Amino acid sequence: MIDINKIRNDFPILNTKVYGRQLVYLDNGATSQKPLQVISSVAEFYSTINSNIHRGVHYLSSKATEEYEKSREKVKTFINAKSSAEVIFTKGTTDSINLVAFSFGEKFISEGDEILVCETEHHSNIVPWQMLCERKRAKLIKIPVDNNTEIIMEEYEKLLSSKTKLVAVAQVSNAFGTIHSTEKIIEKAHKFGAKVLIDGAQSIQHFSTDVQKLDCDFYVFSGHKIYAETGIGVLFGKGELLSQMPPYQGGGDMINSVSFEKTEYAELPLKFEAGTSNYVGAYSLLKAIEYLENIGLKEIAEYETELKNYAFEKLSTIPGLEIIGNPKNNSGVISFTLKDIHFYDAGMILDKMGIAVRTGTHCAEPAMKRFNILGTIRVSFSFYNTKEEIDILYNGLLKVKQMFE
Amino acid sequence: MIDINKIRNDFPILNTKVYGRQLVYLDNGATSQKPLQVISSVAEFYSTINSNIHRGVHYLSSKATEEYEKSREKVKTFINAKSSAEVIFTKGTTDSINLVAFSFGEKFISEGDEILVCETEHHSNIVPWQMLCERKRAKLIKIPVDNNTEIIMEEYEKLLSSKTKLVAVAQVSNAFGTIHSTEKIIEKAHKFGAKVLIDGAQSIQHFSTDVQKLDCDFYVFSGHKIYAETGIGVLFGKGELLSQMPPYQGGGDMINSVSFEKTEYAELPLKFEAGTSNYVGAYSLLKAIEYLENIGLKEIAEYETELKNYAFEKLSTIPGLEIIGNPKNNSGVISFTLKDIHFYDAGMILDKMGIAVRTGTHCAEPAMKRFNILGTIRVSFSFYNTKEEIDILYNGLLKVKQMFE
Amino acid sequence: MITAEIQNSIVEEFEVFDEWLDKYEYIIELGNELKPYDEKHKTKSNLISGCQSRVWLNAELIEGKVIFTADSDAIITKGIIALLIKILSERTPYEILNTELFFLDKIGLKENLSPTRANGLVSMIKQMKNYALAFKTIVENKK
Amino acid sequence: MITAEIQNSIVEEFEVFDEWLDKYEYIIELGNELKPYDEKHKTKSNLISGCQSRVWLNAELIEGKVIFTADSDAIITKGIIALLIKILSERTPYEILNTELFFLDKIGLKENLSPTRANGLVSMIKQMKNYALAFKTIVENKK
Ligand SMILES: Cc1ncc(COP(=O)(O)O)c(C=O)c1O
Ligand SMILES: Cc1ncc(COP(=O)(O)O)c(C=O)c1O
Repeated sequence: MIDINKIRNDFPILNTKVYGRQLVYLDNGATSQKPLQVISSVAEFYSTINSNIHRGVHYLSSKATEEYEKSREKVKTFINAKSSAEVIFTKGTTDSINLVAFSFGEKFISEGDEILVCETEHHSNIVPWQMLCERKRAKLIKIPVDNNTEIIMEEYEKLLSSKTKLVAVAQVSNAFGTIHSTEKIIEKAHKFGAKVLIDGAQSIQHFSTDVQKLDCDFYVFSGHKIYAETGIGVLFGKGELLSQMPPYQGGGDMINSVSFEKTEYAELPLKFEAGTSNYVGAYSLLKAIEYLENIGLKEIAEYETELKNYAFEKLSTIPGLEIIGNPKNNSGVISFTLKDIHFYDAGMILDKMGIAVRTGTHCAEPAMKRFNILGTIRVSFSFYNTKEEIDILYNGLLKVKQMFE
Repeated sequence: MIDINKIRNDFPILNTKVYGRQLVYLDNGATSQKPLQVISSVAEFYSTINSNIHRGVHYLSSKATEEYEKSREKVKTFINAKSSAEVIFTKGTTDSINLVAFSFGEKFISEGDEILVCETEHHSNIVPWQMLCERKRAKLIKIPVDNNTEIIMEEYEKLLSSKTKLVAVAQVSNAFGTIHSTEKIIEKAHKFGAKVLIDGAQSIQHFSTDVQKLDCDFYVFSGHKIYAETGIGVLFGKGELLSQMPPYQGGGDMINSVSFEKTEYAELPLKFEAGTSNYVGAYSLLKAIEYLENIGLKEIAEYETELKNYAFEKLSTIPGLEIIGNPKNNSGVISFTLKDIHFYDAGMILDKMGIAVRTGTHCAEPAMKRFNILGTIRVSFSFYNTKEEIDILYNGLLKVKQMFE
Repeated sequence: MITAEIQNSIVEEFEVFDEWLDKYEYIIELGNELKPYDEKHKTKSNLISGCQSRVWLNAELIEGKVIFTADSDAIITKGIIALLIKILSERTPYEILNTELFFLDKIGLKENLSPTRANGLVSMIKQMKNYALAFKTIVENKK
Repeated sequence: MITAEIQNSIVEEFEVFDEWLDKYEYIIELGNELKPYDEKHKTKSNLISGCQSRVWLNAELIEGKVIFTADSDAIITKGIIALLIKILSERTPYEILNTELFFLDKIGLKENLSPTRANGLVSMIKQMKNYALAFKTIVENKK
């Protein structure tokens, strides 16, 4: 069981007042808040062992490197990778996807090849593939979703062929919270020899992840959405695949030897970590995962599901409020429209009541287009949220309706 | 005048004991330590206004975005760019250079073109160009240095031709501290229509920078070397050049509109900032620059020069110690060898005396090769170092000599 | 009345509200009362896209004065548009170019003009000034 | 003597030193005394490159026992090599494979084996075990 009072005390920002009102932060899909355990660990790191990693023979450098590698080890266990060499530190989800798009693309994509992407993906899981396809004259094809925002399996299967080289799908859609059937999607893609990238940006923080069980070829996520600092992210890739791929960025630390005649690249994971890594960001990720593990991933999932169900029920009673997606197959996010009220108007008024939600396209314009809307109001949960906060949201929405009707 | 006691109190890590001895941190070229003003500002940010930028209509998001843009504005003033749209936030120097290598390369480099790079550059200013040249069948050519580690101007001029598309040179060499004649180098390159990238990783923190006066086309540096957090860096590029270049990474925030049929990219600077930017890192850079400006760039340069000169004098008296480079044309770094003593041995023993220096190739293998050595011992200064620390280093080196002779 | 005076009178009007929501209630009222925008002017070239709300702006020069009409799909945006039109429409290009908009700051609604809020209003104001500049050239060339 | 006993005796030897520098003084001594390495074995395939120091390692199987010789350009690395050879050389492949190296940790020199220190020693130990494994197969196939 979650001790919500204790947890809320861990997050100093939750006590903030905005416009004189208590903050109700329901924009966790955009970024998560950080517990003191992360904030002060980072301050402590800078105050005691900060030093560039992998480089020196001196004490601090060695300490800092140890923590960095401990973080890699922790991520490996957290997502159940086979080896820590399969865990690459990046800047974030977007950086991870771009790395794959470039590096996998250079090696495996040629003219006429096809890449399948779900039509409700985040722009970060569309644009890199578009750019790759343009460079290589490959074809980007969208996988359609049904009116419940779920991938239409039969359509997906029809799109698969020997031309398909890669399939990219979010485990949980950031626009609607839809949990996609990634295991099935992966299995079917593999039958055609296609590789699958799973965008875990909206799932890693909500339920436990097992990349071996999923059998995905790539898995990506951002630290800042899982209670760590901004500026750190992860790319998991199967070792045998990553080793075949050329490096993405060149620079310090990703080489074995450099000369103007011939440069030899380092082994995994360093081959993909050019320049000074965000080792403090990685350390914050270590601390964030430790924090989550202390609470318990199962407990978090249970509590968040309870919250989400409560919110679904409550919001469903508001006339004119239309939820997009299927509540039963949903995680962390509720996305809805209000009849005759613009999402921007709603967001502005909620904001004045201290309630932070996200409005607009959620960096998923094709998803909006699919449902013939310009945008939605999105509330997204964390385990530090409460039912009381959902009541405040509920009342806020009633107030919004009253003001615009 | 620098108030050294006050300054040292700002940097908590300087009180650290390693192996029971007072830390003497002389590895500032690898990364700088952070003042409390930066460390606690970051903690404060996470505790009060953290929220994803550019995205929400809500209060926190707006506050966070404001700070992010304030940082961009500050960097613009700090390096005297014409417009803040010319300031792109990246992960670090290496990321910035790779961005240019890809994006400038896609647009402007074709088979047979030539790129000139100084032979003593950091790997991060060599490998990205190598990779680009390989992709585009262009030619990477090294600009030779003389025995003083200075670029041989006549040789450089001979290499320039209408085939030269880009010249990449550090303002200050990280291996030897050499201050290159960047203004002259840029002027000469421009005569042939070549663009110039200046790697400011080792200069930005030591003396004031004016990209308009330099007239460089690109200028790059890392936050972590200028007292800000790891994971943030800057790419300055001339606006008219950046606007012609295609985006590097695709994703959220760098677009105007996305559809599977056609995606329109955003204007500068956002075009080059895909995904969630490290906005907290950028904020830490703002705080770091404010900190430096409070002390005074001029005061810092004067004090550091005094330190460096003192160190040069002191170290020169040690028999068998050979400094590489010209003390008069040098900034922040002293790189040397000890006759018959391996740099690793020296580094290990100095470490045990609490003295952190860097040993080895300093990510500049071609530079080592040029001087027929395997590596050096490098001490690198910050304004928080003292003459007493240099005395400790001096005595440490005498002890090293005694132990290995 | 010069533009500064109108702005001052708006600021006075807003002084009666202590509560944020009351301010916005009033803005919504203004938005609902905004003079209807001619549908034929809802062209792509008149569209200013913010991430959040869309704004259409039309400008005509009539007897040396610029007439602005505008619309938005969000009512709060429309309310602020109403205020901007009250201040800047039916003015000479010269007056428009010389107006410094301070009222939003004074009534605590500056955030609506923050470039980071992406409601399209910042671009709208820029666009209004651009029109004024263009019309100024026309007026001057006629002389 | 089994390898654990040798390690224990090394640990005892080091117990007399309270000072870090004294420990290293002793390691330097060991490094200077390391049996000369045959120049003809300084081949590229025997080279283990760390970022910091280079290590050469040669292994031969003589009468069922593995004879290691090694060298480094850094003396501290040589000193630790001397200890490793004392423990692991002239042993059967079986013994080598079953040795857990705990002494560096106990004498507080674990850092020398940190993969992050890049002196080549971690790779060297891995390489020693690889040799043992290869020789084990040879020995077993002979039976
Ligand atoms: C001259 C120079 N260029 C580039 C770099 C790479 O910087 P970073 O590792 O922060 O990307 C460094 C620092 O290591 C440097 O000193
Ligand atoms: C599903 C999904 N993919 C990708 C991203 C991009 O993540 P980031 O901005 O951290 O790179 C996000 C978050 O915005 C997301 O929700």
